[in-house]
Amino acid sequence: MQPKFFQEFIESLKRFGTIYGPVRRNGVLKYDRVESVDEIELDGERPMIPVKKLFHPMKFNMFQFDKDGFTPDYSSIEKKVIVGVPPCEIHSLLRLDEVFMEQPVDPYYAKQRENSAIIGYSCLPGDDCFCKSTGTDIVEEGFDLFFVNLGEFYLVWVGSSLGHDMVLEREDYFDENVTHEDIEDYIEWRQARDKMFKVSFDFKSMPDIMELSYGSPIWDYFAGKCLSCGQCSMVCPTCNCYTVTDVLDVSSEPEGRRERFWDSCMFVDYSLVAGGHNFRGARADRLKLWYTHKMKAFANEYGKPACIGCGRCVRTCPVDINVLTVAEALTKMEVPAQ
Amino acid sequence: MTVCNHEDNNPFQPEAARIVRQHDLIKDHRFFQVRFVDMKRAMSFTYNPGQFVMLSIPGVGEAPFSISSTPSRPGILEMGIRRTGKLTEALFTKRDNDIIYMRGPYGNGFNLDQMRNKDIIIVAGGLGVIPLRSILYYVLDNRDQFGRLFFLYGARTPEEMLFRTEFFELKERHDIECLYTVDKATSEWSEDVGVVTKLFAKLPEIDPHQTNAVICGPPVMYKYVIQELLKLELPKNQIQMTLERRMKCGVGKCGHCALDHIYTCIDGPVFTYWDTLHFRELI
Amino acid sequence: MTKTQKIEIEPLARVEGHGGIKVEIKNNEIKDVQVKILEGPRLFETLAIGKTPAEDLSLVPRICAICNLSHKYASLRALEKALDIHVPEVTQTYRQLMHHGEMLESHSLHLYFLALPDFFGYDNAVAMAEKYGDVVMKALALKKFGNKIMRLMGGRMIHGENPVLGGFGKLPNRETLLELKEEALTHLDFAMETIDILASLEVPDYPERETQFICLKPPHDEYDYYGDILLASDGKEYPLEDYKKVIIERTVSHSFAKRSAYNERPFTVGAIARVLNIGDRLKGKAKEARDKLLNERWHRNPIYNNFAQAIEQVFSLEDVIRIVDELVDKAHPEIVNAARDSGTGTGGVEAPRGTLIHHYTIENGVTVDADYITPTAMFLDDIEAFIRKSGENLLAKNEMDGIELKLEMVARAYDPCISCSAHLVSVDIE
Amino acid sequence: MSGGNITKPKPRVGIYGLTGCAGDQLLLIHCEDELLDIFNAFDIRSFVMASSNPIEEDMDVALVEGSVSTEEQKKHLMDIRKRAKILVAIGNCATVGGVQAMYAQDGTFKDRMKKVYGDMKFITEPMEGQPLDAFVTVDYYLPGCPISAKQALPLLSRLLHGAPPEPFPHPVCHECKLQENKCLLLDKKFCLGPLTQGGCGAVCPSHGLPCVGCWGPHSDANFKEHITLLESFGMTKDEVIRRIRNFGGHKILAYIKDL
Repeated sequence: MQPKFFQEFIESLKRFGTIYGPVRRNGVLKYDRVESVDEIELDGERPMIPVKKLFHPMKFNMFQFDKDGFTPDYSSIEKKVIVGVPPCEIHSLLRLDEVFMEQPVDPYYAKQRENSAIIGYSCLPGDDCFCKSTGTDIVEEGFDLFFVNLGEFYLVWVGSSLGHDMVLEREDYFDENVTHEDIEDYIEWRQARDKMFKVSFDFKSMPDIMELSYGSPIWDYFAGKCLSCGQCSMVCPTCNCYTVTDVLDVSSEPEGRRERFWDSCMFVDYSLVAGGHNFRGARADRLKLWYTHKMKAFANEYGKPACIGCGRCVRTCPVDINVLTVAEALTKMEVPAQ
Repeated sequence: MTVCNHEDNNPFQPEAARIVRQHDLIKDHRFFQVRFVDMKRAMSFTYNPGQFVMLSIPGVGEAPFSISSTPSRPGILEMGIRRTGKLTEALFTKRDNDIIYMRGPYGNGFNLDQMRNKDIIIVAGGLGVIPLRSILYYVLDNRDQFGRLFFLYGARTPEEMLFRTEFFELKERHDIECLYTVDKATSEWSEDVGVVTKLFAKLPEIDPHQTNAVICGPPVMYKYVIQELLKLELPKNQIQMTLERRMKCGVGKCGHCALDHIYTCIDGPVFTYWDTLHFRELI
Repeated sequence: MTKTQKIEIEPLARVEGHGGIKVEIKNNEIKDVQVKILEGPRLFETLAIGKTPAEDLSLVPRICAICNLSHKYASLRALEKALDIHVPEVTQTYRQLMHHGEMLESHSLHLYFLALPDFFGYDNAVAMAEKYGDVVMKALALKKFGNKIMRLMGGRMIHGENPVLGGFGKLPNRETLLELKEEALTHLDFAMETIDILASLEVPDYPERETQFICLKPPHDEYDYYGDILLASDGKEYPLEDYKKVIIERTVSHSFAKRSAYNERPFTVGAIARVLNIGDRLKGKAKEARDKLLNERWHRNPIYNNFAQAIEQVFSLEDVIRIVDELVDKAHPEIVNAARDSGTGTGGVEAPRGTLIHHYTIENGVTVDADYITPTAMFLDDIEAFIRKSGENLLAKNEMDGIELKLEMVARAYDPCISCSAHLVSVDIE
Repeated sequence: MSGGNITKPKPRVGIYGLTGCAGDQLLLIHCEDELLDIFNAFDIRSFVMASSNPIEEDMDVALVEGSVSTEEQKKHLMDIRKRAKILVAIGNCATVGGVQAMYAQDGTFKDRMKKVYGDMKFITEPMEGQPLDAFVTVDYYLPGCPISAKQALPLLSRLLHGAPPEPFPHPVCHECKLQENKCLLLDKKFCLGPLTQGGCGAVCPSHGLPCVGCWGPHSDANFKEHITLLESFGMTKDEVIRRIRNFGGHKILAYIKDL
């Protein structure tokens, strides 16, 4: 497809749902409802909060309750077309599927998934990206359409029957004949892209290293630094933890809502049980859980690590605790130089 | 464009349940008999010993509670609840016929298949007897499916012994060996005095490979009870225990009870001793 | 035989903070009047010392919640003078918008919820809602509008950190500004309706006595709530920096708070002082409102402060509309940095209840001296004087029934905010 | 919902202010949308900031704002405690002592009193602002300077239904990230978010401004590391600690005593 058609094509997708994509709000790039198609920012930085927020919202009402009991509240579910999702984040959704779509299915997540179309978009690695190491730099499933920006033209992969319907919407914009030259352009682009990665590490050995360094003093070093601010969990595309609370209306009637919002295993009350026993009172134990989960546990369970190499923890942690520094410290068995 | 489908199966949906009867067990511990209001649901509701349910009070919240009754006596669900948090505080203000909300059952429950036709040692400490009461009656109700049954229960004082009358009545039966102990006795106490591990000396000879143990009690208890069971040479995977963790959803979504790659709420709360060696944070 | 009667109104309800009035009557004569402040000391001037100007700016709104933005604003004006910061006109206009939020919020709260129940004979506004539901609901909406502007410009309803040295952390976008204008237009009708309600009310004459009024003179020809010149009702003007020579503070033996005098006599500040001193500058509907309500008794009767607030509500709503028109197509100004790190500055704004002055001396980026004079500290002496007068008049006419409420009404008319009397001195009472 | 259809009597409430800016009481008055509901659902016996003729008897819930700053206030607080089944400390002054307690236990209070007031004799002995729990048992805390409606209303409605209120035991950063703000620490701004009790909705960082810590210290904060981080932005440790203490009152002392 010619780049000049891109915006018009996206505009035509409104028929399939509200358009969402990376747009700048108050100086920060966010996945948000798109007011006009030309405000979508592609080809640059990644939104700080990942696309998971459109499927596993930061905060929403699970139920409304009154004297007759609980009624599910699905008002947060909306038909969406999400534009500009990079490969790593498409992988992150597939990881979240493993948790939320497993029986019993989380109906809130499932309904968001069912009602959302994903228009993937190619990216070039930023300074902190290491998706090549996590095997999430390319994507073969999990999208309806995927645009690869080859400069002169977009190579468009169709990933679903819905994606096909979308193409049919503006059939004249697309050229079905992929020439040999096009393929060469694409391969060249892939090779150039592969060379752009600045950081990498060996993920394959991480489960073993994690297992063997359970008692390592490295954890105490990181625990000493960790601010327990929870930002790593909020920005991580595969963190799925949430908590639930009941909020009553100011009224004599027992009416209100059951709210669900993002939580983090970095917070002190995360493993606190009624009666006061805290299974993870120590900061080191909380950090260990997070990294074990990202680099080992998920792999044990689902065959792939929960880290998708997006580099958000690298960009976000104010005290440089992230997948790269922790993996390096555990691998070398030495703490990072100050 | 809001999409709403009423015909869904929402696993978080709390359903109305009636408190059929409730009474105090000991101070701050109360016994609840609960039944789903929807009779069809009440009658079809079944579970494994060792499983738990999530109880809700609208506006207060939701929390997990072990089931203390046996599925062999269907219709009514029993729970022993200690006043210890916000939800239990509110639960203790409820009276007979009040409505609460319930969903479940959750968790794996005890591995009954592994236990069938074998001898069983139940070891309970304090409040830990609540989930074990479920398997205790399950075995008694299906007596022909199991071998010998030993029930070891330790409480701090005779007053703090839960289900005391009931459990002393069990002593009359010949198909179960009941051994009770308290840390601190009163004058009328005729049973043992001391920690629960002391009771192991009273057990007859057992065949470790033909025996299963189930444990529940305060965190400190596990280590010492396991030592005793290992002395008896029970295989590590024939020692089952039920563990506590913070659970919010009960269905492996919210993450709070995560341990390594498992969720206590779906992979537990019953684990074998071997599991605890494997997943270091379990106990 | 001497007969001593004590009237104690404690606590003084429906004022912001804790106060009480004590009137001692002996032999049918008023012996003593004390407006007591039961608040404990907070020593704000000493808290400001040793801090950076930015920290002071975040501390001072905590002097008083209800005029927190006035404190922020006065502090900004003082600190920016000290640090030689000159904000562009657009920033100044945004500050005026912010201040209108506080005026609307504070005036509507006081007028409808604290003062009007007295006129209609209720304990509180919620009780009043049964009969005057429409007024209460519209008043709530107006107060909410004031709060909305405060939240928008201040960062939150109370103690927002958004106004910073040299500008604002975040400014509203075009749509939000236009929304404010729309909403201001809808409240204007109710603000004018209020003028008519007040015009029909009987204002009691028992407190009447001559007094003097002080307010700030705006630096332009319009009505406004800020300035660098103190303007007194005797026509004299003084540079704000000389405030210590004009407003003489003293501690007195029968009161909790420091007291102030001008020409060695008590004086009044607040909406009534502004409308009397600079009200001839009002235009549009606000002028209409002033023409309807103003009469020569205002000079002698502080209960008219409630009326003055009603006029200012109209002015503020109209000015919000003017400001939106002025700002809507202007680019957001940058934050201006300090040009120096030492200096002295005095800043003044008209808080809802009167002139508020902040003064700082900064050395090497750290505050070494701070002084605050709040409107409540300025007018407490005059409240006492008016209560004494009221007591004398009521006594003379032998109208002792419900005297507590009548005296309370006088104190309440000033809209005193006792926690903002930064200087809390308590004194021996025999 | 509960057994029978007995109409429960409305909970009797008293709302009191000790030493402070009255911002927490004012915030309740500012809940325009809920104010009438509050007055309908509760039996508000005493709220002198909003209503005349208080009834000072036994009550179900007392909300108390402000620090204890005079002997007389101490007596008043103890009287409130005696009459109230549940006592809630509302606002920074009541929960930690307020800004007036930023020099808590430094021994400068007498000198500072003298600086402002000279040699005055006081009818009631003044003291450095103390949080309520220095004198009485506090059942629940609503932190904030001032409190937020988002926390206050759920607390009130829970008390209304006899349900225990839930604290928000997370730092400001939690809500800050949920507002999709870029972390100000990455720009080396003096932000106290990680040290500060959350619940405010991260308003200041959402305006691009650093958290000043007005919700008081967060019990799980890593003070040592955060102070080191702030020092690395070019500030002395003393200066960092001075700023941390602005809103930390008495409660912050325990967290910084060994640093």
